[in-house]
Formats: sequence, structure tokens, C-alpha cells
Amino acid sequence: MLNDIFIKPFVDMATAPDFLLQVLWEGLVSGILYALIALGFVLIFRSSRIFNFAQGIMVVFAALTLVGLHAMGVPAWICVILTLGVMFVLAVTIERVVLRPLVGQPDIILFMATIGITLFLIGFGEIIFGGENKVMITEELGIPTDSVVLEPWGGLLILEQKDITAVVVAALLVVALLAFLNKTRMGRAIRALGDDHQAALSVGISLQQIWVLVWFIAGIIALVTGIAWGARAGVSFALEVIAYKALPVLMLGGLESITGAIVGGLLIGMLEKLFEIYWGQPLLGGNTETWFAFVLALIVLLFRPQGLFGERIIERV
Amino acid sequence: MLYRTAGQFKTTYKADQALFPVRQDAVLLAVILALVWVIFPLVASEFTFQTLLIPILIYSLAALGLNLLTGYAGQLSLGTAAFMGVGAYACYKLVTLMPWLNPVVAILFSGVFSAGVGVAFGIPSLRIKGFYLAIATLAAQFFLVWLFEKWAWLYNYNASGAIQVPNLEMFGVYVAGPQASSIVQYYVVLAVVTLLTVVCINLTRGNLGRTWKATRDMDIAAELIGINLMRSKLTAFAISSYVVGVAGALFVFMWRGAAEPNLFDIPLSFRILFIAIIGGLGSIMGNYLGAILIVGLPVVLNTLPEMLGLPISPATVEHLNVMIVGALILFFLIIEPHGLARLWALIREKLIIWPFPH
Amino acid sequence: MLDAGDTRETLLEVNNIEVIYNHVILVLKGVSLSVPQGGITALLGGNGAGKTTTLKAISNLLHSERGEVTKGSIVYRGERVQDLDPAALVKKGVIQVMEGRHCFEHLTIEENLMTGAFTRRDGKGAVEADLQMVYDYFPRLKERRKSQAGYTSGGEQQMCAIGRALMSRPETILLDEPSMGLAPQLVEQIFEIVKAVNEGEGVSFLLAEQNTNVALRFAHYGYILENGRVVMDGPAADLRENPDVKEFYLGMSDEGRKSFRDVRSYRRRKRWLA
Amino acid sequence: QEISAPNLSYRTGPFAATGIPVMNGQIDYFTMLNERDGGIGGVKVNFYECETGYNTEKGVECYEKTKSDAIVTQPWSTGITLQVLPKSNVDEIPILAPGYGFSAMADGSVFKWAFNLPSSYWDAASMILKGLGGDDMSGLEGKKIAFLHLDHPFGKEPLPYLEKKAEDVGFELVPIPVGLKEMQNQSAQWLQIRRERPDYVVMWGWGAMNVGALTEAVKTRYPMDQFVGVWWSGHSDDLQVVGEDGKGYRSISFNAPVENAPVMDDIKEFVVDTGKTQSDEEQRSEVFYQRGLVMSAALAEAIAAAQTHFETDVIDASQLRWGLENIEMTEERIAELGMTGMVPPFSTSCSDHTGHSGGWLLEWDGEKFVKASDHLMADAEDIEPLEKQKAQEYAEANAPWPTQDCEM
Amino acid sequence: MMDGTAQVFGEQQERQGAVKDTEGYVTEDGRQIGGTLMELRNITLRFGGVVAIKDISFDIREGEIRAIIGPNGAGKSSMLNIISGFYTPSEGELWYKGSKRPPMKPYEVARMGVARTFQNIALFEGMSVLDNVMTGRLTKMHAGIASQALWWGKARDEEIANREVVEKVIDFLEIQAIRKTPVGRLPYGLKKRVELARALAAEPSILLLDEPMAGMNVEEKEDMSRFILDVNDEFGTTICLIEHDMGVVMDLSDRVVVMDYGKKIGDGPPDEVRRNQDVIDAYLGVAH
Ligand SMILES: Nc1ncnc2c1ncn2[C@@H]1O[C@H](COP(=O)(O)OP(=O)(O)OP(=O)(O)O)[C@@H](O)[C@H]1O
Ligand SMILES: Nc1ncnc2c1ncn2[C@@H]1O[C@H](COP(=O)(O)OP(=O)(O)OP(=O)(O)O)[C@@H](O)[C@H]1O
Ligand SMILES: [Mg+2]
Ligand SMILES: [Mg+2]
Repeated sequence: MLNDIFIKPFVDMATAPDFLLQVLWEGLVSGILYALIALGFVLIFRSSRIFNFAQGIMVVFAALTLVGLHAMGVPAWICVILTLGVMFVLAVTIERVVLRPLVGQPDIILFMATIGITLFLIGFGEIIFGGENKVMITEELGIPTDSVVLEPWGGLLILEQKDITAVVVAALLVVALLAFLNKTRMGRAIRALGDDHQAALSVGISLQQIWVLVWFIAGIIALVTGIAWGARAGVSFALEVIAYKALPVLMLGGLESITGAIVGGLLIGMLEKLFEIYWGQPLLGGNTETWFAFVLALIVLLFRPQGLFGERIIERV
Repeated sequence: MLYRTAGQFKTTYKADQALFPVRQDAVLLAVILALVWVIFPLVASEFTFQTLLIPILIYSLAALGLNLLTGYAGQLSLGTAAFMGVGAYACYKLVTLMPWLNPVVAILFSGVFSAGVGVAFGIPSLRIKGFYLAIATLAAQFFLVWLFEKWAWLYNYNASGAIQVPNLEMFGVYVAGPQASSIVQYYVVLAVVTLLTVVCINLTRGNLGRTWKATRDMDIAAELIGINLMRSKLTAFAISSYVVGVAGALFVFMWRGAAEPNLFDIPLSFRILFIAIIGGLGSIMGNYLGAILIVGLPVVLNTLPEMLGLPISPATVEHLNVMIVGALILFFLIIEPHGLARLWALIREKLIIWPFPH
Repeated sequence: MLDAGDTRETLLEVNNIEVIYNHVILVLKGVSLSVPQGGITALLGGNGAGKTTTLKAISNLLHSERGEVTKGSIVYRGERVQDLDPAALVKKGVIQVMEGRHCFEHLTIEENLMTGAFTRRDGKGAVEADLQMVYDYFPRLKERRKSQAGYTSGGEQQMCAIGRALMSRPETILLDEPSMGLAPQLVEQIFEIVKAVNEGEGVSFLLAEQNTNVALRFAHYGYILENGRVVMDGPAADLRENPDVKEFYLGMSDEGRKSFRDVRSYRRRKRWLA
Repeated sequence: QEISAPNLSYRTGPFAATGIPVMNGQIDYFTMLNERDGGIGGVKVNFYECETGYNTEKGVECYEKTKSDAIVTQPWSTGITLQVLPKSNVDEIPILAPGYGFSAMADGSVFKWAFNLPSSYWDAASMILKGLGGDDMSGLEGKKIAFLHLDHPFGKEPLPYLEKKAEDVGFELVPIPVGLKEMQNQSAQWLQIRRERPDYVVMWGWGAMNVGALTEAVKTRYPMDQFVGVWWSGHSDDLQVVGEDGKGYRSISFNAPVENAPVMDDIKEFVVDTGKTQSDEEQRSEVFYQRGLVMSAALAEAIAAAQTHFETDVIDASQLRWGLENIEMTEERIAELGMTGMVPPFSTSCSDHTGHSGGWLLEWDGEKFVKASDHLMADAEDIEPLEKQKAQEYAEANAPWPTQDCEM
Repeated sequence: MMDGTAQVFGEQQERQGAVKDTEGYVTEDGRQIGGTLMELRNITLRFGGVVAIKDISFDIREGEIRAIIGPNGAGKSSMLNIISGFYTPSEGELWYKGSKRPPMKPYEVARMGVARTFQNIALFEGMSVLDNVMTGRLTKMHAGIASQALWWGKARDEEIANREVVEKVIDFLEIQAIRKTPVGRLPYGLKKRVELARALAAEPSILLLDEPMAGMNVEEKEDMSRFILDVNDEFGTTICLIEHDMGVVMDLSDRVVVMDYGKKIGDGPPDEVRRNQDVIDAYLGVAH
């Protein structure tokens, strides 16, 4: 038993390093995708302390819009632009209809409101796009679909080009967001808003403008995420469940931190894959990925209650 | 002036602490009790029992349990369904291991197990707060459901991996299982729910309730005035999980009749959270109002197109349903973020001063 | 200093407003006041009189507290402003310093100050210069510029909040209880700064204050609010001499200041309007 | 006067993709009967849907709502089946679960009110093993089979049979569960497959799980001709996602698409051309839609049988129960129905509520599914005792459980 | 131990465990001040690099009104936080009733008879005034969960007995009219009074007040002063208060500690402190 837990997995890793690399790569790619969803969360959380549960469905919605438009015969790149337009309209609508009347309400109420939005979008989306699984227009968007096959140590390592693309795009996105939040006037305003929106209002920061902006950026992130996930697994409402995975990523990284979202995503992606392959499947009957991320995040939080990169919780009296 | 409180004076603190200091409220309560204990059972059809009355009661109870934790003690939980699952599986093991056990006793006892699990997953709340705490409850949510699936002992190793409620007798009448009649099950549920509601009302208006509310409103201050936060939070987790666990046992034994692990997955947790929030956090009555809305509404919506003779396909109705429920949640949150209970209180306040506007 | 008789252009005019919270709680029952250009106008009154509510009604911050102005009008430079959003009002030059500081906890002091300049479009240089000006007024802030505001003391936060408002180059500042929780020296200092800003930069102030003593020393004109109504108003100098004000707001009796220890019997507040 | 036969459909939710074509086929067949023949025996069949979204709670709600006038319940999910199964005894309404539900429901003496014709999941497992290892399965000896399945009662259903066979035949069985939340992201499962290097992968997949598995299989370059699925994993739409790369993938099925079968002409004439269908041209030529037709045909046969036997037009639930026990889908009858080649002949009886029709392996040729094997039959010797045993266990756990005596 | 009815608000506090070795003194107005109740020895408090309190010692005697004053950020609130166990000092010891206090959780400190109010009001916003004040009595109620669940026996008796005590406090502070109002809706000054009521309901032996009069006008300050003096007078409660209004401080307190930048720059009777040049420079600005 102890051997199975402490020795055998490592022996396995050492004896098949190419397989270990493949496991890590798969973990990295899903980690990046979790992180992308988490990024949308972080942005919205920072600017409004809203725990935006709807980010998952926004991903689905963006992807469906893109594919749906393409199915109507619109050229791929125009589809992207139109989809962005749709996401903008969505952002404006959410701000007008939901956020504005709920300004200043307790966090949990706003959280609940985003679940309301989620339900609404699920129903609305199914009526418009139908429930069937659809194929992402990967090639039409010019994303390479071949795979790169490497043979380290005489083994086999398969890297999908679209995964590589996703990793690169995610990295760029993070850099851009970090610069935006920390170096610009708008970024500062977004952070201020998250701390105390009354005070933000009083210094002339317009909630409406910033919220539309932030939700729109979240919409862009959702589209990117949707393309990346869709290319891997097709587009359907079942995608929505992966949004749950973004939660432990967020908590682990810290709710306010862009860096946290990325680091958390990568950590969780790789560790859960390693755990599943080397411990979960042989010892626990598999499928540990459903909870591993949550338990991992929980354990980390016990030591750092604000997550790895979250802002220190200020407790004063 | 229907709702006039003037002239009703209290001369002792005891009278002032009575449950319903305003006479009209007591009358209203009497009417409601008469309805649920006498009138409904007389007139309800099988369909009404199965799709409205019984589920509304059970969901209310689950929401009540959650409300103790989230509404009163301020600890956000997204793992309600899993704790219900613990109650249900515990009850299943109890009645299969000890077939002679009185089923109602088994149901009430199974809550103890979920209380235990609840406390275990509540321990992180001592360090982790707010949304971060949600992760602890989510860990419970996903881990427990996984466990229900993987731990074959829990479902007596049967092939489907699901639990099936056996026929259970009490005083010569079937109370659970396929042979039990709806009206019997309704009364059992009603009795348990009434009992636990009274208990919860007492707990929340007494010392423990104040401890919880203090912890919720400002935990630092609470600790500084002498509240042991650990005890306060853990009792909240324990009692809340107990109630939720009992609700889970009722859910499977008095209503569903069978359960697969993923029944206790996160959508159920959210559903109960909806009920608690739409009803009103920190309110007892709200849970009932919320359950009526969230459980009753889709049923009504489903029958609506048929009644109106609209030619909408069932699938579209379903989609519309989801959409409408989403929209309604938003609607109610916007008109009164503090829930239906607060809305009622507001109406009541207006009634009291009616016909004057302020 | 402005004299009582001095009539200047009226900047801000509040006409008979009524405010209701939560649809049921009537808080302001008809408040009227006006703020002249370049003046310091004080709004005095006990706890719960409605000072904060009045200021929030002007700066349109009531909305997020479920309050609304149900009657009356608020006019700034001849234009009705009560339907604007707060940001638009800041652009017009009216900014509020909220009661209880409300600094952005997780931002540093300097970032806090910079958010004050959010609506400004006059370039980095001008903002930079104003930052220096604020640091000159409040050297303590300069020392702590890199600390997160959440960890600074009450007084530091108050300075930060005022400094932040100054950063928007306002024309009118609505100042809610600037002296609360400040050391006496600092209260004096902050009022000196208010005076300096008022005279130096020509900024008008509407000032809600409990510390009647200081407020009436620095203000030009005062309104006394009780229970949601204006019960008395007049030039600051006159108010200082009014026997009622003296007794109830300045704590003076005929023999001069009374010791707090000697107030043996609880005095009942005299109501102007019962 | 009409016969009310509700279908607890799922055109929404995570499995809608699989549900829609089958539901379309089912309803179209009855529409066709109503239009062409004026119903069955002169009585129109009101075949209506109650939407469950594959959600058990909704399903039970539908059951309660429809049961007052329904002569049959078609629960359409293992979860709903589990819940209405015991109730059906009390309410006396037959449950028809074609191609799903409990395999042990085959034992009609115990499951008096339940039917899972024409083949059960154990049949499916058995046929797949035969298809891979020959009629005596000897080809599987010493081989390794990965059993990739949904972690759900449905996915676990064939395990008792497979485990038994692994022991008897001597192959190694590696069960690989896929969580409901992992359906879209099966890289861990396929890494495991890559590590285990199984000779075959047998898939018990459903809805979005199929696409997930197929794309991963293509990515990890698992040979498609060693990859076989149950009949719910043989959906053309799912395969469309991998297209050419999926060539060689097989799925067991109790029906096969026959594009120009006579019944299809009638469907076209009476349903499509009158605008009464929700299906489209392409869908109608596919396996799932036609499976819906086959399912409805079986139900129609049962109704007809009951009508003749009881000499009444408007049959009730218990009469239909008899009808379901006396379906005779002979080669000739199938031909009369215009369904030659679409379904193998089978018949049900009091003790056999399944019929054990057997089936074919269908192979994806890059564009569509084609028959790729002879008619395969499940091995009754092993399955029957297993059915008896599990049915007995079920009855005991749910005592008192009414049974019927099939000997007389 | 208190069983609810035996001891009600209004009776003299028992002064057990007070150290008798230090001599008390008699104040100007003739009150007898007892021995040392609490003593802080060489307290230092650091937050990362920031030194909030640097090597401060002082004592609080039984029955006296002790004030702490100093410029903003001097470390006054931090000092109270140390006394009430919210911060643990980096160095130094704290003696209470004659024995060294081990590191304790804040709630344990509260149970030893230390009650306080807060600089930024810390009321329980979701509860009514009455409930808020009742929380002050939490430490005195011991009924088990079963009894509470059934609202029977001990729980009910306790509830009524403690309610009587609380009503007395409410009467005393003249907040009867708002008894059932949710505190969230109250104006600032009343909130401060409710906070005081909550602290008083605990019948503390030492009461810590962090700027009890901030945001009040003169009249209200007079009321508040009255309450403080009466509490001290009638129940002999020791009081330690932080206040920026020099009038109040000088009039009320028996002895004053002056802090600046975490250091103690003066300690003694008001008159003495008022004349201390360091204090004038650092804090008062002008002589008061
Ligand atoms: N959000 C709110 N909801 C309900 N009532 C409120 C709200 N805010 C303030 N009030 C009420 O309005 C009245 C006036 O409050 P306001 O804060 O304007 O007084 P103030 O003069 O600023 O007092 P203070 O000097 O204590 O700050 C008070 O009685 C208070 O209870
Ligand atoms: N939790 C903390 N973390 C970091 N620094 C802190 C913390 N608490 C207090 N400080 C710092 O310690 C110093 C003293 O703060 P404290 O609140 O005790 O001042 P104070 O004397 O009460 O001032 P005021 O009169 O303004 O309330 C301040 O500089 C403050 O920034
Ligand atoms: Mg105010
Ligand atoms: Mg302080």
C-alpha cells in the first residue's frame, strides 16, 4: 500500500519520462483553459466584487454565436467581429438590466443574480442555437490543426498545434491585462471600484461605463476561451460545466489576481492530471479530477486564506 | 385598517417574546396550519402531492437548513446537495442494516451523520471567509458525490450504483417505498418539517441565533465581545447540516424513491440556494415562500401553454422555462434583494400604517 | 473673509427637497439652502438630523442606498442636476468627501489620490503638480504614499480622502464631517487647509460638521438642521452669538464653557420645531 | 377516441444531441400511422412528448402528469426508469425502455410491468465481445479490453456481465470511468488508455461523451478499428466531428439504417411532405432517427396485438402489457412493415421481456455508418442466469415486490 | 458564575482578585481609586516593518477613568486592541488582576470582564438594537442547545432574566424608543450609544472606549459624558478611553497617557499633561 502511494508512481514517472511529459502537457493545456475562464472572473470580481458565475455560459454563448453565424454563411473573420458585437450588446444589457438596479447589494445577492443570468442565457441560447453539439470553425479561423510529434528519449510526445496556439494566446492576453490593470487610469479605476464603489462614485468614476467595459472584456475573453475549448471538444451547452473548474483556480490564485488565475490554472491543470494518472486511477477508482482541484485549493487556502496571489484581507477594528 | 397593531400592548417580557406578538399574524398562521394539515390533504390529487406539496415541503426544509448557515451565521455554502446526499445515504444504510428501525426515527437520525460531515467541512471556515469559504463547501460537494459513486458499500453493491427505497412500514402502514401512498408520505413530511421549523425558530430567536447573527454581521467584533467563533461557526455547520441531512433523507425516502449519486450534484445545491435567497436570507418564512416559487413555478409554467392551447413544442417550453426562471430570479432580486420575506415585511409595514403613506 | 452682507453669485441651490429611504423612511422633510460661489457654508445639526443625507442628495449618491429625492429641486449653476449620475456631477466640478473616509483599502495612498483625478483630461503634468500640492498640504501622506490605505490610521485616511477630492480640481467640495476622529491639532490644520484652498484656489465648500465650534469659526454662513428640517440659518458670526446655538451647539452657558463633569442633570434638547 | 402514449422526451439538456433524432423518429412513425392508416385498428394514437431534459425530477413530474390516461410510460433515462419502475407496479402502467434501462428487466416473471426490447445492454456487451473475438470469444483470450464508460448507472450497467466474461474467457478488463463533468475533457482517460495499451476500447458513452472520446482517440492515434461503442455511441453527428479520422470506428446496434426502405417512403409521403416533422433530410437517413422508427414500430405492434387479443379498439394499460409480452416481429412481419434490414426479428413473452433480437456492428466509413458484420446474437446461456439472479436481488431489496407466474 | 437572575445590572461589582499591594489614590473630587487592575509592561507591537507601539508601559487602576490621547496614527487603537486580545504584542507583558495574562483569544479576554466599543462602529447591522444589546450578555447565558431548541426550561428563564438586565441598560442609556429598530438605520450618534449599551450589558470590570464621542455635537457629548461618569460612579467600572476632544478628556479622566508615534510622551493627571511641553508640541498644538 505504502509502496503504491509513495514509490510506484515515481518509479512510473521515471521509467516513462515521455509519458510524464505528455501528462504534464495535457495538464498544462487544460490548465490554460481553466485559467482563461478564471481571467474573466477575476476582471469582473476586481471591478465590482461580483463573483460572476455567468462566465462559463458566456463562453458557451460566444462560441455558439460564432459557430451559428458561420453556419449562416458569414465568413469566419466577420463572424468574429459580429460575435464581439454581440458580446458588447450583452455587456451593455447586463449592466443596464441587472447590475445597475443591484448596485451596493450584498455580494451573495449579486452572485445569485449572475446565476440568474446563467439560467436565462442557457434557455435563450438553446432556443436560438439548439442543443446539438457543434463543430468549432477551427480551420476557417486559420488556427493550425496538425500536431507536432516529438520523440524525447525515444518515446512519443504529441502536441496539438491548436493547443500550442491556445497557450500562446493566453499568455499574450495575460500580459495585456496585467498592463491594462496596473498601468492605466482605467485599470486603477477598476481596482478602486472593487474596494468601495460608493467612494468610487463620489470621485466621479462612472460605474456604468466601467462595468460595460469590464463585462465586454470578459466577453472577449469568453470568446477566446470558447474558441480554444470548442476546438478541443466541440461546442455545446455541456461546456458550461467546465466553468466550475475555474472556481478552484480562482480561489487558489486569489480572487483579485490576474497572475493568480494563470498560476492557479497551470498548477491545478497539471497537478490534477498527475494525481489522476499516477494515484487516482490506480488507487481510487479514477475520476478524481472532479474534486481534486477543490481539495487542493482548500488545502492551500488553509495556509493562505486569500489564495496564493490574492490581496491580503484587511482586518482592523 | 386590517393590520392594526395599535392597542395591542405587551405587559411582560414573556409576552413580548412570544412568537407572534401581533394578533393578526397568529390568525394568519392558524389559517395556514389549517390549510396544510386539513384542507390540502382533503382536496389534493396524486399529481399535486407528488409535484407540489411534498417537494415544496422538502425543499423548504433544505433551504431552511441552508438558511441557518448562510442567512443566520453568514457562512456561504454551495454544498447543500452533498449534505442532503449524506443524509439520504445514511438513511439508506440505516434502514437496510437495521430493517426493524422505525423509518421516521431513521430519517431523524440520519441527519446526525450529515451534521458530522458538515462539521468536518466547516472546520476551514475558521480561517477562510466569504467566497473563499465556498471552496470548502464545493470541495465537499464534489468529493462527496464522487464518494457516493465510488464507495459501493454505500449503495449495498448493487449493479446500478443507485439506491432504491425499500418498502417501509410504520404502525402497519407503508410510509416509504413504492407501496406507500402519497397522503401518508405527505403527513410524515409535514410532521417532520413542522417539528424542525419550530426548533429552528426557537434556535434563531434565542441565544444561539444571536451568536450566529453576530458572527455573520461582523465576526471580528463578535469575537471581541466574547463569542467563541469556532463554536459559533461549527454549531451553525452542525445544525444546518443536520436539517439539510434530514431534508435529504426525506427527499429520497418520502418523495423520490430512488437516487443516483449525481442527483446530489451542484444544480440541486444551487436550487436550494435560490430558494433561500429568493425567499430571504435570515428569515424562516422566506424558505417556504421561496420553495413555493421555485418549485411551483416551473410546474405551472409547464401546464400553461397546454391550458392556453398554444402550439409550442415541449422542448421549447422547457427552454422558455429555464429562461423565465432565470429572468424571474433577476426580477425578484431587483425588486427586493432581501427576498420575499422582506417584501412581505414591507407590505406589512405599509399595511400597519395604511392608509397613511409614511 | 466673506462678510454676511456680501452677496455673491449662488452656485448651488437646494429647494425644499424631501428624501425617502427604502420607500418608507422619510428623512428630509423639506430642506432648502444655497451655497454661494467662493464661500464656506456649514451645515450643522445633531446626529441623524439629515446632514449626510442632504449632501448625498446633492451629489446623487443616494441611489445606491435605496434613497430617493421625492420632492424639490437641486440646481447647480442654474441647471437642474438631480438626475445626473455622480460622475457627471464631478465633471461639473462638484465632489463629495464622504463621511467615514471611504478610502480604497487595497490601493496605496498615492493610487488613492490618483483616482481623484479620474475625470480630469488636462494631462499628466497638471495632475502631477496637483499631487505635489496635496503632498504639500498633507506631508504625512507623502510619508505613507506607498502604504495600502487600509492599514493607515483614521487621521491619515481622512487626509487621504480630502486630498483625493482636491485632485479632481473641484469647484465645490461637499465635505462631510472632516473633523471626525481627528486629533485637535489636525482638525485645526484641516480647517486651515480648507480655508487656504477656499481662498487660494477659490473652491466653495459645503461642510457638514458636528464640531460646531470650529465650523462656525471657519465658515461664512451656517444652516442648522434638526430632524430633517432647517431650523435656523444665518451668517456664521451671528449664529455664534445666538444664545440657543451657544447653549446647545457650543456647550457654553452664561458663565463660559462648562465642564463636562458638571453637567449633572441630563439636559433635554430644545426643539425649535416640536 | 384515442390511445394515449406519452414519451418522456429529452430534447434539451446535456444529452439533447442524442435525444432529438430518436425522438423525431419515434413521433414521426406514429404520425405516419395516424395519417396513413388512421391510427392502429382504427384508433388514433396520441403520441405526445413531455420534456424532461434528462432530468430525473422533471421525469417523475411528467410521469405523474401523464399517468392518469397513459397506457405506457417511456421514461428515457436510467434515472427516471429507476424511479418509476417500482411505481409502475402500483399504478399498473407498463414501462417501455427500448434499448436502455435495467438488463435484468428481461425477466418478465419478476418485472411484470417493465420491457426493454429488443435487446439489453448485456446483450450489447455480449455481441461486441463476439464481434471482436468470434462467436466463442476465444479471440479475446489474453487480450486487454479497456471499458470506457460514463460514471453513471447507464455506464456501469454492463459491468457484471463483462466481469464475468473476463474471467470465463480470460481477457483483462480495465474499466475507465468518465465523470459527467469530464465528458468534454477526457484527456486523463485517454492518457490512461495510452499507458495501458489495451487491445480494444469498448465505449459505453452518451451525449457529449462520445465526441470527447472520439476526438481524444484521434489525437492519441488510437487505432479506430480497435474501438467499439454501444448503440448510443453510434451517432452520426458525433462522428461528423472527427470525420475521416474516425474511419473504422464501430458501434453495435439493434437497428441499421436502410435509406430506401419502404417505410421511409411512407414517412416521406405522410409526414415529411405534409410538413409534420421536425427532422431534416439528412437526419432521416441516419441510425438514430431510424432507431426511433423501430422503437415505435415495436410499440405499435404491441398495441395491435392487444387489440386483437382483447377484441377492443381502445386498449388500456394492462391490456397493452399483455400486448408487449406478445410481440411477434418475424421476418415476414418486418417486411410487411416495410422495415426489412432495419431490425432483426424478435419476439417477447411472459418470461422474456426483452426479445434478445441481437444486432449488427455498424462501421463509420468516414461519412456514414454501414453494416460491418453478420447478425450477431448475445449468448443467452450466460446472460439468462445473470438476469434471473439480478432480478431476484432487486425483488428482494424491494419486498414486497409483486411477481407473476409465467409457467401457466 | 451567574445564573441570570441572581445578579442583575445595578448591583455593585465584586472586586475579586484585585491587587491590593499598590496603593490607591483619591481624586480631586474625592473618589477613592483602588489598586492596579491592569498593567502593561514594555509593550512593543510591530506590523511587518511598521512599529506601531514602541516599548510602552502604563497601568490602569481599579475604578479610575484612564484616557489615552495622541495624534492620529500614534497607536492608541492598537493599544486597546492589545488589551482586548485582538493583537498580540510582539514584546512585553500584560498583567491583569495581579497575574500575568497568557496569550489569549479575544473572546477569552472578553469573558474575563473586558468589554469595549470600537472606533469605527462595529455593531451587528442585521439585528435590532435590543438583539445587539442582548449579545452583550452572551457570555452570561449557558442554556444547552436542546433547551434552546424547545424554548423551554433554562433557556427561557435565562432569556427573560437577561432581558431584564438589558432593559435596564437600555433605560439607563435612554434608547428605549429605538429598541426594535434595526441598527443599520440609526444615525451615527445613536449607534455609538447602542455600542456602549452592548458593552455595558456585559457588566465588565474594565470598559474600553475607542473615541466614544467622535462625530457628536456638544450636547450629545454632554450626554455621553454623563453616561460614562455614571457607569464609573454607580458600578465602579474601570474605564479606559481614547478621545480627541480635549475638553472631554481633561474634564473626565483621572489620569492621561499621551502617545506619539508609538511612544509614550506623557502620563499623569490631566493638569500635568496639559502643561507638558512635549505633549503640546506633538498633539495639542496650543495649550488647552
Ligand atoms: N440607508 C438608510 N436607510 C434608512 N434610513 C437611513 C439611511 N441612511 C440614513 N438614514 C436615516 O436618515 C436620518 C438622517 O441620517 P443622516 O446620516 O443624514 O444624518 P446626519 O445628520 O448626517 O447625522 P450624523 O451626524 O450622525 O452623521 C437618520 O435618522 C438615519 O436613521
Ligand atoms: N493591522 C495593521 N497592519 C498594519 N499596520 C497597522 C495595523 N493596525 C494599525 N497599523 C498601523 O499602526 C499605526 C497606529 O494605528 P492606530 O490605529 O493604533 O492609530 P490611532 O492612534 O488609533 O490613530 P487614530 O487616532 O487616527 O485612530 C498606524 O500607522 C497604522 O497604519
Ligand atoms: Mg452624517
Ligand atoms: Mg484609533
